[in-house]
Amino acid sequence: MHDVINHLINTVFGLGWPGWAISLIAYLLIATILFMIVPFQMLFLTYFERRAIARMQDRVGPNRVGPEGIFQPVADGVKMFTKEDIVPDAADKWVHLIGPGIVVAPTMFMFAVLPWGPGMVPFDMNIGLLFFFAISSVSAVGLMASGWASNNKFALLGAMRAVAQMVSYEIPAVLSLLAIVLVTGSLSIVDLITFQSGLFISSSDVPGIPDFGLGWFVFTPVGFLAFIAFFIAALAEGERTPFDIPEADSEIVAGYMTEYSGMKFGLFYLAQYVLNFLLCAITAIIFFGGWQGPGVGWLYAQAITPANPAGNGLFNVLAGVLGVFYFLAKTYFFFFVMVWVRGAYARLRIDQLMDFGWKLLIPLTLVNVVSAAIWVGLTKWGAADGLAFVEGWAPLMRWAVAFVITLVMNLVAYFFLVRVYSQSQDERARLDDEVLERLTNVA
Amino acid sequence: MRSDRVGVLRLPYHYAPTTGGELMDLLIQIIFGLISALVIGAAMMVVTMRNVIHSALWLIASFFGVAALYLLMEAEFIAVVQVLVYVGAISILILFAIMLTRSNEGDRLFTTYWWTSGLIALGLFGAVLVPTLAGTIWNLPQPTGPAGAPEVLSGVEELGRGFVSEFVLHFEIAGVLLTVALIGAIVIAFEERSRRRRVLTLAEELELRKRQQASEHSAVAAADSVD
Amino acid sequence: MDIQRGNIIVMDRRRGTLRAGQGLLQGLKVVWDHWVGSFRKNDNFSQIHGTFTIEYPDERMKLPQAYRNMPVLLYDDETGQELCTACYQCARACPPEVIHITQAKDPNTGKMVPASLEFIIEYDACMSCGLCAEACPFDAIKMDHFYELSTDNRMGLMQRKADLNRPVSYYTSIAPDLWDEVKEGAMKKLQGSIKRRPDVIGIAGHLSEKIAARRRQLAAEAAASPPAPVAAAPAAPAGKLSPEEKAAKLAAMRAAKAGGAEPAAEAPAPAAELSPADAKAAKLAAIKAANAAKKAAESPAAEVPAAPLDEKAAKLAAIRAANAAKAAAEAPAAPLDEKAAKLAAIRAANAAKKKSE
Amino acid sequence: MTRAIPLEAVLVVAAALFCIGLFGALSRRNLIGVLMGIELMLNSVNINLVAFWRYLEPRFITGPTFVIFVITVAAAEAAVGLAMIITIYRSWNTINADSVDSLKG
Repeated sequence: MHDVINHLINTVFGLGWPGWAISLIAYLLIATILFMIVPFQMLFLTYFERRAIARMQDRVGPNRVGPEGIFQPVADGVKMFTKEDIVPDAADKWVHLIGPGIVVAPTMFMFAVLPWGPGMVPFDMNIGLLFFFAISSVSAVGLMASGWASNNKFALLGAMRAVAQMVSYEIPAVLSLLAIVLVTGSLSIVDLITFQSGLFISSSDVPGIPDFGLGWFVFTPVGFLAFIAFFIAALAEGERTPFDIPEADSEIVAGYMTEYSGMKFGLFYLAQYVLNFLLCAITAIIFFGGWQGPGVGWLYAQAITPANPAGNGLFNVLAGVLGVFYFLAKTYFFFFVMVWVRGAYARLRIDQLMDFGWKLLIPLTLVNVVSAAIWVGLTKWGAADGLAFVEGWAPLMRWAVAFVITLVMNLVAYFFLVRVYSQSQDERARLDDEVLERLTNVA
Repeated sequence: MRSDRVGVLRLPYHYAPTTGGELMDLLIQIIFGLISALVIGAAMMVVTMRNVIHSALWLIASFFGVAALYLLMEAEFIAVVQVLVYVGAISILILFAIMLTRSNEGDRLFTTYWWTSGLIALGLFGAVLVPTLAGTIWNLPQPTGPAGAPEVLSGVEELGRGFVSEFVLHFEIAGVLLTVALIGAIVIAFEERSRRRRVLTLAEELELRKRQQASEHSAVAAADSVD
Repeated sequence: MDIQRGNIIVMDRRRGTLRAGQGLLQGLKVVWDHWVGSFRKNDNFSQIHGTFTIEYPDERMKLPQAYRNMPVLLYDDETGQELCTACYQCARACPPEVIHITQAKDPNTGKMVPASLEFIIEYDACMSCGLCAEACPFDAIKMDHFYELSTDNRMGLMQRKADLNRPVSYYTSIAPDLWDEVKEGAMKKLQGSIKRRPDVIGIAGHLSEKIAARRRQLAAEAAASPPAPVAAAPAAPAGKLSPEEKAAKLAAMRAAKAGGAEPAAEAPAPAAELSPADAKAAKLAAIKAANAAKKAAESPAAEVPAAPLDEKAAKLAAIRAANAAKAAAEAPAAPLDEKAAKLAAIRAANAAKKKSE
Repeated sequence: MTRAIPLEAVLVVAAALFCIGLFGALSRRNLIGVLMGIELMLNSVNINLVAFWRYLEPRFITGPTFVIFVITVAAAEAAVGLAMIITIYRSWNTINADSVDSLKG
């Protein structure tokens, strides 16, 4: 993106601009585009979710405002804008004010490293993935601040729940990404995507695989387990049902949003949906190849790139359009899955949530990291790294052996851990019964 | 693992300004001044705010300022780790601890001899640190090569390599330390489950009340039979 | 698992067997089925899948006949006579006491007549219990299906008689079966009360004025000009009012009803300008009535061997028909009586027809 | 960066942060306030380490590595320290540093 704008400025205004000025203009332009896209995404997502969940509940959903109700979110936005902004008397005014801002800002930052299509990344940071998750953890501070500042027990409870949940589920999320990072050898999100070319087998693992843009991580045992764990963690991070404990309407009104109204409430709403979009997008990018898909790689090979300056500009556009289409299709599919999960499952209890995260997901992802290490060793290492016996194998053979071994490892780990986990749940229920027994017998 | 097939111009990890003029330097100085003011001011607020929550929030602001300083010093990885660990974990931990403990600090914010520690801190800063820092001659390396060429900085890859080769022992010790801290924190703060005060559900309360009534009944019946 | 509506399903947790998340997948499948199924409308409520939503302002639910919302009053389509006799049964039955009735008085004699002068129901306090409709011995008060009653006026829900009056045909359109059950008795009772109602008392308000005006006009014309059409119809059956006369009256009524705006235009020569179609229709009706009476008189003999069980009914019908015919033959003076005779004849014919079926 | 801002400036900022942290750690009554002061001090140390790495030895990873270790230690310290504070709160029902004095005699 940056290079395209650089090129543009040079051709339009002539060469000789200082580098920092070009950077400044480029980033301002990109930021403006992003800030225009993001609220639009949020509006569409709310509409999408309401329609989809309505279908799952045998209803129709909003369909009155505009054709098929497509302008419903606009009407909601107008309502949100015109509502009175109420600040409770007992609230801590300043903290109450900055809370929503701290929640929204990180979600906007996260767009900085999100690639939309081939060559379309605002800023290709070489630690993009780490940046993404570091920034996402900041919004927990905003939740805590707004929950505490509201001076409302529901808000505080909701904030505590939200933060506990976010902090707990960050660990499985990051651990499952760690497995992928081990396989890729890079923290850059763009590298992660380019790695996933191929056809069911990544062409980076086995050279010579035809590139249909389908060498996604989810087709490997390591990637699949990581995907499941990551998606569950993403549900918890995005406060989606069944992990919507922080804003459980039936228990604590609206959680940390209880004392917010008007546009501040709207900001929370915005942050939530944008975060959901980002989590879906990052799931699509890391495990499903992002903009990778049949045709994009070929198109982009003909385009003007730093590696191929003699390309055709038309192919840039074509590759971009197709790539963005694939990317958004995958992202919206995952958002649909989120809605689907919301339609299917009931809310967890907070202790169930914590148990699930700490006792099942974290061990599982830890085993997955070991699997990933084995995968890397079998597919990439050689005699120089102390694995002389794999030296003579064909790449496909190495891939197959790695596949089988990691599959067996992950399956065994999964069944064993699920068994242990359910036993611990039973044990826990027994202990609860014991407590009750003692309490009732004391009387 | 970077393939050149999908080529994206990647900005170098440390992109030094190619035409670094006076203007750029001025800009950097202004930014540094603002960040320093944020860090110091937020830190001042941390130690002087009466409300612990406000202190914690200012602490977070200070952490952010420090992360920005790291960015300014082209240590991106450290900056991100700073945000991840300090802002995302430690400050949250602190906030949690504040929420779990109802602080009744009373009228006094500081301990009785707070002015002593104030003097110590001021003395350390004014009489020891600043003259030392200003008076020392630092062996700053002379810029080599053509002007404006990016200096070679160690990045995240070198850091990773260092962890598994040169500093492997330190790395493992740090891992052990973290594990020990994890277990230690759990052991210290753990309350046995069966000993914990537990809120009864409605059904359980009903059961409890029923049993109480039953026992009262039997007691009354026993008294009656004695009579 | 086969899920059927109305069945209670006990899920077996299956402790001890492999528990690896199959239940979660099963739950997802259920929701998926609903999602897929929701793209068609669920018009049959015995189905599990499909959209149940009825998009209300655009489409409305078909209400069952016995649905009840608010009470309304009925009046006869043909004569405009209200079925209500102001017996106060409904007012007594009403739990929230929102029905207020004033009985009408004969202006000449000062006696009470079986009709209401004013009938008020406070819809805002009405609780739609339907006890008034249950209590009404004349089937004059019935529960309506209309439910969009909101108003911006505080007194907007106090319904007077003019607001409450509905023709019988309206009620048959919303609850045909229910009306069929009570139709006969109601109409019979109505005839009884019509006899005791002088002038236009008891005729639905929006019609009564017009009918009264037309009657006055007709009377004035009758006094002014000789009944010319009588001569033009020599084939009138003996003992019955000449069909021309009847037709004239009917046409007048119809004209008053339909062309209320221009009664004066038609008034000068009602007899002469009488449309031939109307005259014919009137004649036809008279002939039909006569035929029916005849048939009814003949029917007992014909039907006895065929259906001995229905003998009694047939006989009754025959007697009724004969009575009706007699009544018709007794040269009725009042136009109302004549109408009743015709009605009775029609009814007899219907009864006979039903009998023969 | 290295040309625009002298090393001393960064070090002075770090020193100021350290002194403020020290003052907070020594004088706050609230135990959590003490902990926050310690965190500030650790941060100033990190700034120093990064600054020395950046200005003196940018080719070697010793500085960032040490920063990572310090952050690790800080995280461990925060976890254990806060666990201790919660335990103290459970037994004394206060987290004021000068109220927890049962060993004072």
